Amino acid sequence: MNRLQTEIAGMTLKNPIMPASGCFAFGSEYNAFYDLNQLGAICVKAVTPEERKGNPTPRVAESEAGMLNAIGLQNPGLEVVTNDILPKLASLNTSVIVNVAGKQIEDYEIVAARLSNEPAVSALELNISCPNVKEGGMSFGTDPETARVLTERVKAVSDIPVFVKLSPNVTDIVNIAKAVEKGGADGLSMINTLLGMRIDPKTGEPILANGQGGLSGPAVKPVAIRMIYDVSQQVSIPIIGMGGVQSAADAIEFILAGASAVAVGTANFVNPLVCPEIIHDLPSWLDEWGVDSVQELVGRSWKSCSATL
Amino acid sequence: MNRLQTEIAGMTLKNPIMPASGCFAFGSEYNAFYDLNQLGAICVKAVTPEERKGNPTPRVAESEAGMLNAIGLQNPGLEVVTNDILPKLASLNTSVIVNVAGKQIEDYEIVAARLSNEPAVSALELNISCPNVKEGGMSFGTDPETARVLTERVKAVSDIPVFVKLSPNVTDIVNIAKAVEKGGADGLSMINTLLGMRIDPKTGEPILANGQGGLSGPAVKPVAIRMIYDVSQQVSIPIIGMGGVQSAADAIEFILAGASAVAVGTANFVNPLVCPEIIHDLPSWLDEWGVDSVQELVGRSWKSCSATL
Amino acid sequence: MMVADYQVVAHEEIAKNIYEITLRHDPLPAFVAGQFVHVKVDDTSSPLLRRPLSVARIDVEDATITLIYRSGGLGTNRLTKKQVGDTVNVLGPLGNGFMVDQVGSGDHAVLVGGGVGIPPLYELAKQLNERGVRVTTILGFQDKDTSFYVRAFSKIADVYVTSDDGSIGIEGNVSSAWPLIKDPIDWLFACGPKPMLKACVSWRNQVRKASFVSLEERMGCGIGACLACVCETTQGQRKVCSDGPVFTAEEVCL
Amino acid sequence: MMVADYQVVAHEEIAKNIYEITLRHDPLPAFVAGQFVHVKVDDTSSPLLRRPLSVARIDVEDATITLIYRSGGLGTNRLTKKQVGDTVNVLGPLGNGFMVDQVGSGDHAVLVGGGVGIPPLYELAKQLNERGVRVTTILGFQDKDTSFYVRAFSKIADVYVTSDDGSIGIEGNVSSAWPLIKDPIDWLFACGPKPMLKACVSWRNQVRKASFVSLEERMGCGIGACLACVCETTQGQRKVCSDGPVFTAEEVCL
Ligand SMILES: Cc1cc2nc3c(=O)[nH]c(=O)nc-3n(C[C@H](O)[C@H](O)[C@H](O)COP(=O)(O)OP(=O)(O)OC[C@H]3O[C@@H](n4cnc5c(N)ncnc54)[C@H](O)[C@@H]3O)c2cc1C
Ligand SMILES: Cc1cc2nc3c(=O)[nH]c(=O)nc-3n(C[C@H](O)[C@H](O)[C@H](O)COP(=O)(O)OP(=O)(O)OC[C@H]3O[C@@H](n4cnc5c(N)ncnc54)[C@H](O)[C@@H]3O)c2cc1C
Ligand SMILES: Cc1cc2nc3c(=O)[nH]c(=O)nc-3n(C[C@H](O)[C@H](O)[C@H](O)COP(=O)(O)O)c2cc1C
Ligand SMILES: Cc1cc2nc3c(=O)[nH]c(=O)nc-3n(C[C@H](O)[C@H](O)[C@H](O)COP(=O)(O)O)c2cc1C
Ligand code: FES
Ligand code: FES
Repeated sequence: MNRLQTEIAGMTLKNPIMPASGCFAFGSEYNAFYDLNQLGAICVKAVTPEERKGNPTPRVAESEAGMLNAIGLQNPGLEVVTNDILPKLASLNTSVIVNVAGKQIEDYEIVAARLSNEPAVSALELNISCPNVKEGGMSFGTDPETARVLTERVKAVSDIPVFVKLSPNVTDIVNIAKAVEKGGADGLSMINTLLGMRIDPKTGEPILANGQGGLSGPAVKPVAIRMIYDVSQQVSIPIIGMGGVQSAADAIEFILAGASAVAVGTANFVNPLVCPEIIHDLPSWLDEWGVDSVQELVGRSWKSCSATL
Repeated sequence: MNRLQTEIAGMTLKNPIMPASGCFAFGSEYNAFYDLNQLGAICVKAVTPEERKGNPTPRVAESEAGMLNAIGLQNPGLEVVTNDILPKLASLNTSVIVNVAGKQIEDYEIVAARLSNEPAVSALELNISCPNVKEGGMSFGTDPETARVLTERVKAVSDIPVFVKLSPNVTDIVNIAKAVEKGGADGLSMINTLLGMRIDPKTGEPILANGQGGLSGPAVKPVAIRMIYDVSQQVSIPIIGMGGVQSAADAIEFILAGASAVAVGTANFVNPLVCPEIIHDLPSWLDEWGVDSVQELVGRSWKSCSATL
Repeated sequence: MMVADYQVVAHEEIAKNIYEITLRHDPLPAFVAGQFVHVKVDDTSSPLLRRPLSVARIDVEDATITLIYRSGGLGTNRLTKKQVGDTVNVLGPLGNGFMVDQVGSGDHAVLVGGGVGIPPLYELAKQLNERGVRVTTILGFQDKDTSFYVRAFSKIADVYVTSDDGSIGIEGNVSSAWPLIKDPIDWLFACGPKPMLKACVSWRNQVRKASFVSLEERMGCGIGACLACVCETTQGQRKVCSDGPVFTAEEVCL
Repeated sequence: MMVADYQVVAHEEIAKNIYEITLRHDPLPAFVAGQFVHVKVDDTSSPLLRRPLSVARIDVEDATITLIYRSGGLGTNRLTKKQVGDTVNVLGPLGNGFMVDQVGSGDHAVLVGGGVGIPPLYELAKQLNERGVRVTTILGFQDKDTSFYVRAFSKIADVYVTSDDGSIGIEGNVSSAWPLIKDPIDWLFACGPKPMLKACVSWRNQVRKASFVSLEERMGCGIGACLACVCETTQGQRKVCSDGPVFTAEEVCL
C-alpha cells in the first residue's frame, strides 16, 4: 500500500507533493537533479494563447524570508507549448497540471479547450490573479461573480479537472472560493502570491523593474495556512495548498489545515532537491501521527479525530 | 535646525520615529532602556471603554521573519487609563498617540470624546481592524462606507488629530483610505497585521489559543510598502507607516514609499533599543541623499525630484 | 535590565540535546536565582524572536552566567552553533527570581524540577546551601540520556531522581519521590511542566512556610510591554515575564 | 550540475570588503572558466535566496574552487562569517562559461574586467596562458583599497590597471587603457558593470576573431526554471543563468 497516495479531483497522485506553477518551468531543469516521476504531479508555468515576453528585469527582489517576483507570465504561447513542450512531458509517469492565464475569459477558454485534449495534460489550474482587461484591470480573482463566470465557462470547454488558483489579496477569500465552487471547479489552488513591493533606500527606485510584484516564500506561510483553514471548512472541493512550504513539517501543517495536496514554489530555488526530500520525509510524519494514509490528516486541525479515523 | 523634525496632521514631532501600538504598552518598560523623550512620539496600547481580559495564552507564535499575535486588546479600560496611566505620560516631552478600539461605533466615540480632553494625549489612532459586532462581526476596516461613518462620528467628538489605522486584509486598500479621508481623518496609520495562522504539525492544534492572529515583523514589509506606495498617491492626508521596520534603511524605505512618519512594532521585542538606534542613524541617510530635512524624502519614490527639492 | 553582547566562554552538550553555555559580560549585571535572560540566538531574522532561558549559574567573580537548554526548535538549534569566542546578545536579567532572602539558615527547602525546569534550581540550591539552608531536590527526567547535573546537585543537596522510563532513579514522575521526603518541609520551590507544577501546588499545605512555582509562557518582549505572557492569579492577570516567572503557590491559577 | 556542501579550506579578506574563499568538494564536478555557482550562505531563511558568484580559480587536483566576492548586502555579509572547516552549500557548476577551446596558441586575447567582474577572468587567463595564448588584461577598480589579484594576473598576463580615483594604475575606467593596447587583438572577453560591457561591445570591430561578454542579472533559481534572469538577444529572450552568463558581443542587446 502506498501511504502517500492522494486522490484529488478524480486524479490519483502517488503522493501529495508537486512543484508550484512558475517555479519549475516545464520540468526539464529539475530533471537534472532527480527523476521527475517521483513527484505527485508537476504544475507547469502559466500558458497564454499568444507568446508573452514578460516584464523587464530585474524581475525578482529578495525580502526577509521571502521574494518578490514580477516575471509577467513570460511563455512561448499555446502553440509552442502544445507542439514542442507538452510532447516531452507525455512520457512522464506523473500527472501534469498546466497553469492557464489570460486577460479576458476567452483567453482561458482558448487555452483550456486546446489543452484539455492533450494526452500529456491531466488537469488545468486557472491563474485568476491576472488583471482582467475587459473588466478594467481588476483581477478575476477579486470579484466572486467574475471568478464564478470564468470558472463556469472554462469548465464548459474542459474535459479534465479544473483547479482555480485563488489570489490572497482579497478581503474575503471564502466568498471567492464558494463562488468558484459554484462555478463548477474541481478543486482550488491557494495561495498565489501576496502583492508586495521593495524600494531601494539608496535610490528611491523600486527594485523590481515592474514596480510591484508577488511575495512568496516562508514569509507568507501563516497567511496561506489561515486561508486554507478557513476555506477548506466551507467548500467541499479539494485544495492544493502552497505558500512558503520548505519541509515535510510545513507540508503536514498545510495538510492539517485542510489541503489535500501541497505545492512547493520558491523553496525549489533554495534547494533543488526539496520536493523529493519532502516526499522522503513524509512517511515518518505519518508514523508520528500513527496513520496509514496521508489522506487521513487532511483538515485534521478542524475535523474531529473520530471523523477521520 | 532639526533635520528630523516632522510635521504631521498639525503635530510637530522631533523625528518621524515612534513605537507602534501594542508593542510598547504605555511606555514605562522601555523607559528602563532609554529616555522616551528621544522618540518622535509614543503610540500606546489600544484602549476600550471597559476593561478587556484579552485572549487565552499562548498569545504569540513565531513564523519565519515574523510573529503572530492574538493579544485580544487586553487593557484596563478607559477609566483606569485616564486616571492612572495617562497622568504618568503627561510629563513627557513627546507626543502621545492613543490607539482606540471597540466593538461598535459608540465605543470609539466614548473613548475618543474622553481622551481628546486629556492634556497628555496628542492624537488618536482608531484601530478599525476589530470585529464590528453591530455589523455582524465583519471588521470596520474592510468596508469603506462603515469606515467613513466611523471616522466621521469620532471626528465629531474629537478636538485632537485622528489617525485611522487601516487593515491590510482587504482587496482594495486605496478605496478604504479614500473613504476614511472623506470621513475627515487627519491621517492614516498603515498597516495593521495580516491575518495569519500557525498549526503545530505534531498536534494538529493551532499554536495560538485563539486559533488565528495577526502577522507582523519583517515578513510583512513588502506588503506594507506596496500599500503605502499606492495609498499615498491617492490621498492628501499624511501616513504613519509600519510593518516590519527594523532599521533606518527600512524607515527610509517607508518614507520614500510615502509615509511621513514611521512606527516600529515587533522590532522592539528583538532589540529594545531599536527606536533610538534608528533615530540615531537617520541623519546619515539624509546626508547620503543630500537633503536637509527628512520631510523632503516623503514619497520620493513616486514624486519627481523637482517637486520636492 | 540591559541588553548587551555576551561572550561565549564555554559551550558543550552535557546530555542528549541538552547544552550548557557559559556567557561572560564584565561588568555583569546583578542576577538573582530564578531570573531569566532573553537570548537573541542570531543576528538575522531567523529566528526573529528572542528565546527565554533561565540562569542556571551565576558567577559574579568570573562575570559569567551559565544557561542550560534543550535544543529542538529553530532557535535553540541555532544556539548550539555558537562557539567559544562568539557573542550572544542577551537581554536581562529579567523577571523576579526566587526570594532567597526570606529563607533562614537551618530551614528545610525542597526544590522540585522537571526537565529544562531544573536549571534555575541549581543556582537556587547553591545559594540556599551557602546560606546554611538544608536543601532537598527532586529532579525529574525523561530518561537517563537526557539527565544532567545530578552529581552537581548531590554536592549541595539531598537528591531524588525520577525518570519516566526508570532508566535513572525512580521510575515515574516527581510525584513518586515526594512521599519519600520524611522531614518537615519549610519551603517548596518548583519549576517544570505544568502538570508537575499543579502537583506541587497541591502539596502546598504540607509546606510550613511558603511554596513558589516558576511558570513558562510563550513570550514576545520579555519585559512586560506586549502582554503576550499573561497568567491568571488571585490578583488578576499578571505577566509571567515581568511579574513572574516566580509566583506563590497561593496566587497562581494553573 | 549538482548541489552539495563544500568545505571552506581558506577564507580571507584580500582587499577592502573583498573576500577570497576556497571551497573543497571531492570529487569536484567539472568546472569551466566563466561558470558560476549559486551559494546558500546560511542554512536558515535569512537570506532566503542563493547568491550567484563566479568561479575565480579551479584546482582540479586539490578538488577546490575559489570565489572572490564583495561583501555589502545581507547575503555576502553573512558569507564573510564562514570559517575554515565550515560548510557552504553550493549549487553548480552553472552557466555556459567561456569557450576557451577555440582560442589557439599564439592568439592574442584581451580580458577586460571591472570590480567583482574580474574574478572569472582569472581562471580564464590562467587557462589561456596554459594554452600558449598571449593574454592582456585590463583590470578596472574603484580605488587602490578595493583592488585585488593584480600581482596574480601579472604572472600570466600583461596587465593594465585603472582606478576611478587614480590611486592605483591609470585614473579613469577601463576605456582609458584600451587605446594603450597596440598589438592586434584576436579575442575579447569582458565581465563587469553594464556600462563597461557596453564599451566592450562597441570595440568588437577592433577584435579579429570574437568578443564575449559575461552578464549579471538578479536571479531566482539559477538553473533556468524561473525566468527571472532573462536578457534580450538577437535570438530573442535568453536566460543569463543557463543560456549565459557568457554571450557573444554580437548577440547581446545591452
Ligand atoms: C521564563 C522561562 C525560562 C525558561 N528557561 C529555560 C531553560 O532554562 N532551559 C530550557 O531549555 N528552556 C527554558 N525555557 C523554555 C524555552 O524558552 C523554550 O524551550 C525555547 O524558547 C524554545 O525555543 P526553540 O527555538 O527550541 O523552539 P521553537 O519551536 O523554534 O520556538 C518557537 C517560539 O515558541 C516559543 N516557545 C517554544 N517553546 C516554548 C516554551 N516551552 N516556553 C516558552 N516559549 C516557548 C519560542 O520562544 C519561540 O518564540 C524557559 C521558558 C521561559 C518562559
Ligand atoms: C553570474 C553572476 C556572477 C557573479 N559573480 C560575482 C563574483 O564573482 N563576485 C562578486 O562579488 N559578485 C558576483 N556577482 C554579483 C553577486 O551575485 C551580488 O553581488 C550578490 O548577489 C549580492 O548579494 P548581497 O547579499 O551582497 O546583496 P543583497 O542586497 O542582500 O541582495 C539581494 C538580492 O539581490 C541580488 N543581487 C544584488 N546585487 C546583485 C548583482 N549585482 N547581481 C545579481 N544579483 C544581485 C542578490 O543575489 C539577492 O537575491 C555575480 C552575479 C552574477 C549574476
Ligand atoms: C518566480 C515565480 C513565478 C511564478 N509564476 C506563476 C505562474 O506563472 N502562475 C501561477 O499561478 N503562479 C505563479 N507563481 C506563484 C506560485 O505558483 C505559488 O503560488 C507562490 O509562489 C507561493 O508558493 P511558494 O511560497 O512556495 O513559492 C510564481 C511564483 C514565483 C516565485
Ligand atoms: C503584540 C502586538 C500587539 C499589538 N497590538 C495592537 C493594538 O493594540 N492596536 C493596534 O492598532 N495595533 C496593534 N498591533 C499592530 C502593530 O501596531 C503594528 O501595526 C504591526 O505589528 C506591524 O508593525 P511591526 O511589523 O513593526 O510589528 C500589535 C502588534 C503586536 C505585535
Ligand atoms: S513577553 Fe511581553 S509582556 Fe511578557
Ligand atoms: S535565475 Fe531562474 S531562470 Fe535564471
